[in-house]
Amino acid sequence: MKIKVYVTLKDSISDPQGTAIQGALTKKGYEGVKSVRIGKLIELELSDRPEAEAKQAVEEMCEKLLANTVIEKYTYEIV
Amino acid sequence: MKIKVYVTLKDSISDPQGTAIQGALTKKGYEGVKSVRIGKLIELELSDRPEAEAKQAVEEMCEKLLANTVIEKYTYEIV
Amino acid sequence: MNLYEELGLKKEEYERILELLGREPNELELNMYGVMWSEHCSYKHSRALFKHFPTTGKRVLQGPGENAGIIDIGDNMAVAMKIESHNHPSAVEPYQGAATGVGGIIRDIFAMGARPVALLNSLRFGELDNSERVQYLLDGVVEGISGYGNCMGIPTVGGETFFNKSYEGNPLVNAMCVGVIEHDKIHRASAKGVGNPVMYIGASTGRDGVGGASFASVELTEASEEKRSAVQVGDPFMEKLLLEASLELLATDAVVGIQDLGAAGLTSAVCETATRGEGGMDVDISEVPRRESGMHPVEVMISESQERMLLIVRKGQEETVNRIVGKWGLHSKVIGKVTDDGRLRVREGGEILADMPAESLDSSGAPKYYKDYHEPKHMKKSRCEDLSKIPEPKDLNKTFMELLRAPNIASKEWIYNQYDHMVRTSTVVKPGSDAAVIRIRGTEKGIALTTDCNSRFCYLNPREGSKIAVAEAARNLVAAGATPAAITDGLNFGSPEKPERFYEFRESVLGLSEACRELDTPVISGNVSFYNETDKAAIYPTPIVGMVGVLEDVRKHMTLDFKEENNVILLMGETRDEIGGSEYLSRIHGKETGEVPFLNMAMEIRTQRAVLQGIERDLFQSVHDLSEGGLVVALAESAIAGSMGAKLDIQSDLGPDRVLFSESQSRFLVSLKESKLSLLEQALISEKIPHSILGKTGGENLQIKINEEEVINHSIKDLETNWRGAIQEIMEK
Amino acid sequence: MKFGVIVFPASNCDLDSYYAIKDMMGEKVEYIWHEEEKIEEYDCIIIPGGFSYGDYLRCGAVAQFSKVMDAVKAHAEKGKLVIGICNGFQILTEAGLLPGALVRNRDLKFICGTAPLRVENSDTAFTNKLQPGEVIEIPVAHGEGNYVAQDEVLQKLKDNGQILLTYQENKNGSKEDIAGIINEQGNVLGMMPHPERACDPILGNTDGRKIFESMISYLKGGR
Ligand SMILES: Nc1ncnc2c1ncn2[C@@H]1O[C@H](COP(=O)(O)OP(=O)(O)O)[C@@H](O)[C@H]1O
Ligand SMILES: [Mg+2]
Repeated sequence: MKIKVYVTLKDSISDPQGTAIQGALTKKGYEGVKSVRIGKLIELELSDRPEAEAKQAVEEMCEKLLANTVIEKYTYEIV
Repeated sequence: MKIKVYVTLKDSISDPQGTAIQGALTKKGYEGVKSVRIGKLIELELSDRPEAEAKQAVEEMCEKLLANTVIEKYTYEIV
Repeated sequence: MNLYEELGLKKEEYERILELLGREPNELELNMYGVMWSEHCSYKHSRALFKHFPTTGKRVLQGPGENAGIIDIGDNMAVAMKIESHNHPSAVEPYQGAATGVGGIIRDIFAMGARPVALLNSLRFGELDNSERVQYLLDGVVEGISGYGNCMGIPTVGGETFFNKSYEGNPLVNAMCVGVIEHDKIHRASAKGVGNPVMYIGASTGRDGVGGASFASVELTEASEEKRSAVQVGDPFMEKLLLEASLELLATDAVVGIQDLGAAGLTSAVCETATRGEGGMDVDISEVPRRESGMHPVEVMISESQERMLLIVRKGQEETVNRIVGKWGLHSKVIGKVTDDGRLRVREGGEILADMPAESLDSSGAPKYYKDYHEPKHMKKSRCEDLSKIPEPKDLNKTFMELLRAPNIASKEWIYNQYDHMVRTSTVVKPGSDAAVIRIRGTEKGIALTTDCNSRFCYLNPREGSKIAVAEAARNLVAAGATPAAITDGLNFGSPEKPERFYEFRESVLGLSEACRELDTPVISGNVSFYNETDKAAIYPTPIVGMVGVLEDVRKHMTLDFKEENNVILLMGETRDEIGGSEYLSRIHGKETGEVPFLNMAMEIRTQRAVLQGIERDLFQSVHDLSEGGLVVALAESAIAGSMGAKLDIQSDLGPDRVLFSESQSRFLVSLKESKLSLLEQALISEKIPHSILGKTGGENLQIKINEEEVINHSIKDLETNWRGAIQEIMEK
Repeated sequence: MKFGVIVFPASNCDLDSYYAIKDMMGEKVEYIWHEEEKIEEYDCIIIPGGFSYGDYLRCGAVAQFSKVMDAVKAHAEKGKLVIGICNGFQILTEAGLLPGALVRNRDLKFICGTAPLRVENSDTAFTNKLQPGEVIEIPVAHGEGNYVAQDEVLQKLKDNGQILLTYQENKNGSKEDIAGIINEQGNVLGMMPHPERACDPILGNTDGRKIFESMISYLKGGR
């Protein structure tokens, strides 16, 4: 089964990479780029299992490794 | 308006980072992690405009800057 | 189109294969010949000239022919080194192209059993100022080198960066790696011992880089864009594991031979080790670890997936390999065994897929060409160009600043500050000096490293330009207090099938050979990259010289910065009216023409010797060689590095622009205490080395008078801001 | 007194730390493999710089999974000394032994050079041979040394004197110019700059010695 995990910076944490890309886009002439924030998309392929089990496993992986909850938040979906 | 862009490595391109994370998860005792691939999630905030226009702008930004189309592919959605 | 043509083989080459096999090759066999006989692997257009290179000497332990060359530095210690190009991959995907280039050259070093201790890189791009594409390439290449080298924990201690329009569509990225090894630990890449197992370690094999070697041997045209899936992604973490595991393994007696999987992947590794071992090999590709399913045998055999090694293991020692490799989190797999019949057999389980004489694939079996050549037209014209009509700039002070800000002259710290140049705590002289100096832990010794090549000189006169490249590299080492020992050469040229390009190549090899012979710096390894052309033009001939020198006492290293006030500034060597091919002529007058500066090798050798003796006798406070930009740029560099001004009073019959910017050879700028001046002068007079006292260090400005008239006056602060900031300003604009 | 230098796969300043302690400070030191579970014999653990596990995903993220890190936590709880340098600092924050996190440098580039650092608190196990306000030159080499933490955390660090070293010239964007912090108990230090690279006179800078001298003096009970 496939799971997509989205890890993004908490709103209070600044994102220099996003800011740099916003600047680059604006410099290239794209108007109205109000903000850019960069996160991670992690695609997991897990062996099939009941949804509840999968959720539990994924949440644990996120808490322990995939996200650093000091600065990041995460969401995920089973696809 | 908000747009989410998902940039991932093309299937033919190897993802050492994903492989290493898969190894780490497995070693930590998570079973059945068959593959991990790591991509980017880019959240854009654009000034409001008709959907067709937004699409065109985003596609251009992806081709020119947000994705490295030599090794990456992208999808996006307007949220 | 025939299959052989698609694989880049010519009709006569195909016929040779028929003859060698005595039958039609099958698809796999033909593909294997295709990659092995590509220019990249077979050196078919260059090999014939290599006989000119001096490759032996009292220090040489291993000359060309192995993964890297090795020289003796005494105390049972030796230094391995090699340079390699990754030009085409870097043009397509700068980050990964450069990163995997670094990865490849590191494997060549530890495949000899040596511990890599330093990296250098030699970069060429189109003009930086106004090209977004060039800026993108520079940014990506530097980040790729930094990403890979830093993670490996190998300091990147030097290199060179040159911008010129000839590299616009075809940048050059050459990486050099240097390793240290004890004499008795040297390993070679040969498959000896019938029945010995052949083992595979490292990353699994994927479809990436399929066709890489032949890709590197075709001109970059629109059509090659389609081959973009040839991009490989570097995995420095895997490489670090492979490095540590390999060195640990090589310290045991389990390994008979070791070879990295580079260009042409498994095909090249098995046939080269088999040929060197003078035997044969039998491999079963169903045992090769794969990343993707459904791979065709051709793909497995020619894949250029990174971070893989092949081991020839002493029979019965498989478990030792498994244990050590396993400790580093890697897997090993027996994929074949050594035979004695000289055949290379590829099977899949029981089925034989390919069967050919191992030697026939290797460079000894590959075709060898000696192409026609003739002098490019532009050369004669430039030689005859009258440069006396070049107008003297009205405001030399302004011209000087403009030159100092030129990307070719400005500080490259925007680049090397992205590289960890200090890891391993052995970098005694960091980038930013004439040569980097690394101490050899556990001894008193040090080695000095540099890469050099003024390709504008090589364009105007490939023979002299190449000699200058060797002399300049040696000069840089000497300025650091090291005795030049050996070179590795990175030969980057256009298509050898074009007579003008082959002329450049031939002249260049002859020039390098002559200079290396005279300077007693044999060629111990190298790399050739041809077809560096676009539809529009070829690059300037670029024979990069990577040189290593030895310091018996590393504490006696020398640097270029002015050290204290009131030191005498003295110029060794003679400044002549030689602005042909200079940065000044190019940047200020927009011309790349003229005859290149004259190199008097006897004078060069005497001058270098005098500098080394002077350092040995503690005569100098600073030593700097003169190169691009001439005297005034060297002065500025010493002044900026020492945060100290200088006052000079120069007498000369030459025009002031010649005095300041001429790029005459065999010159050093030194500063010394007044009390040592007479000792130095005696030595210079007895060696018949021309020299002149220019002035004194001190103050906050660089002030230069020529024949009593002030021509230069800038504050050091101002010079520093401009020189340090120029490239950063362009990149961050 | 014995130091232990942890070796993760792809640590690469392990050697530098080892030689700094052994040859320059003249103390006993051993390498500790990342799968080691028993580290009781060591008085001070050094988590060296490098790219543990390739630093994939986030710097230091995977290293917290290794067996030795459980042992390091126990070691720290006993009040024994731990110093994490560069990657070691990142690992300590990921493992929760120090607050906050380290993110990409403000200018998104790896930076290598020498940074003047100001000593903010000299009354600790790691800085007792330094003067408050003293400036030392210590090499830096990192791509992700930009220290971030919530405002409350930063306030607490300041109030408790947990900020030991600050950049005179903040090139990576760290909050409060932070270059190094200690935990509340004062026995765990994390710093991005590399004191082990500034111990050997042949390299032209020995300012880093004072950090190790402080630790040695503390361990000898001398302060
Ligand atoms: N790409 C690079 N990588 C690392 N160091 C570089 C690079 N380019 C230039 N440098 C460093 O910048 C300094 C000046 O380079 P260069 O002008 O080529 O020196 P020289 O004229 O003495 O050969 C040298 O110390 C060199 O090692
Ligand atoms: Mg020089």
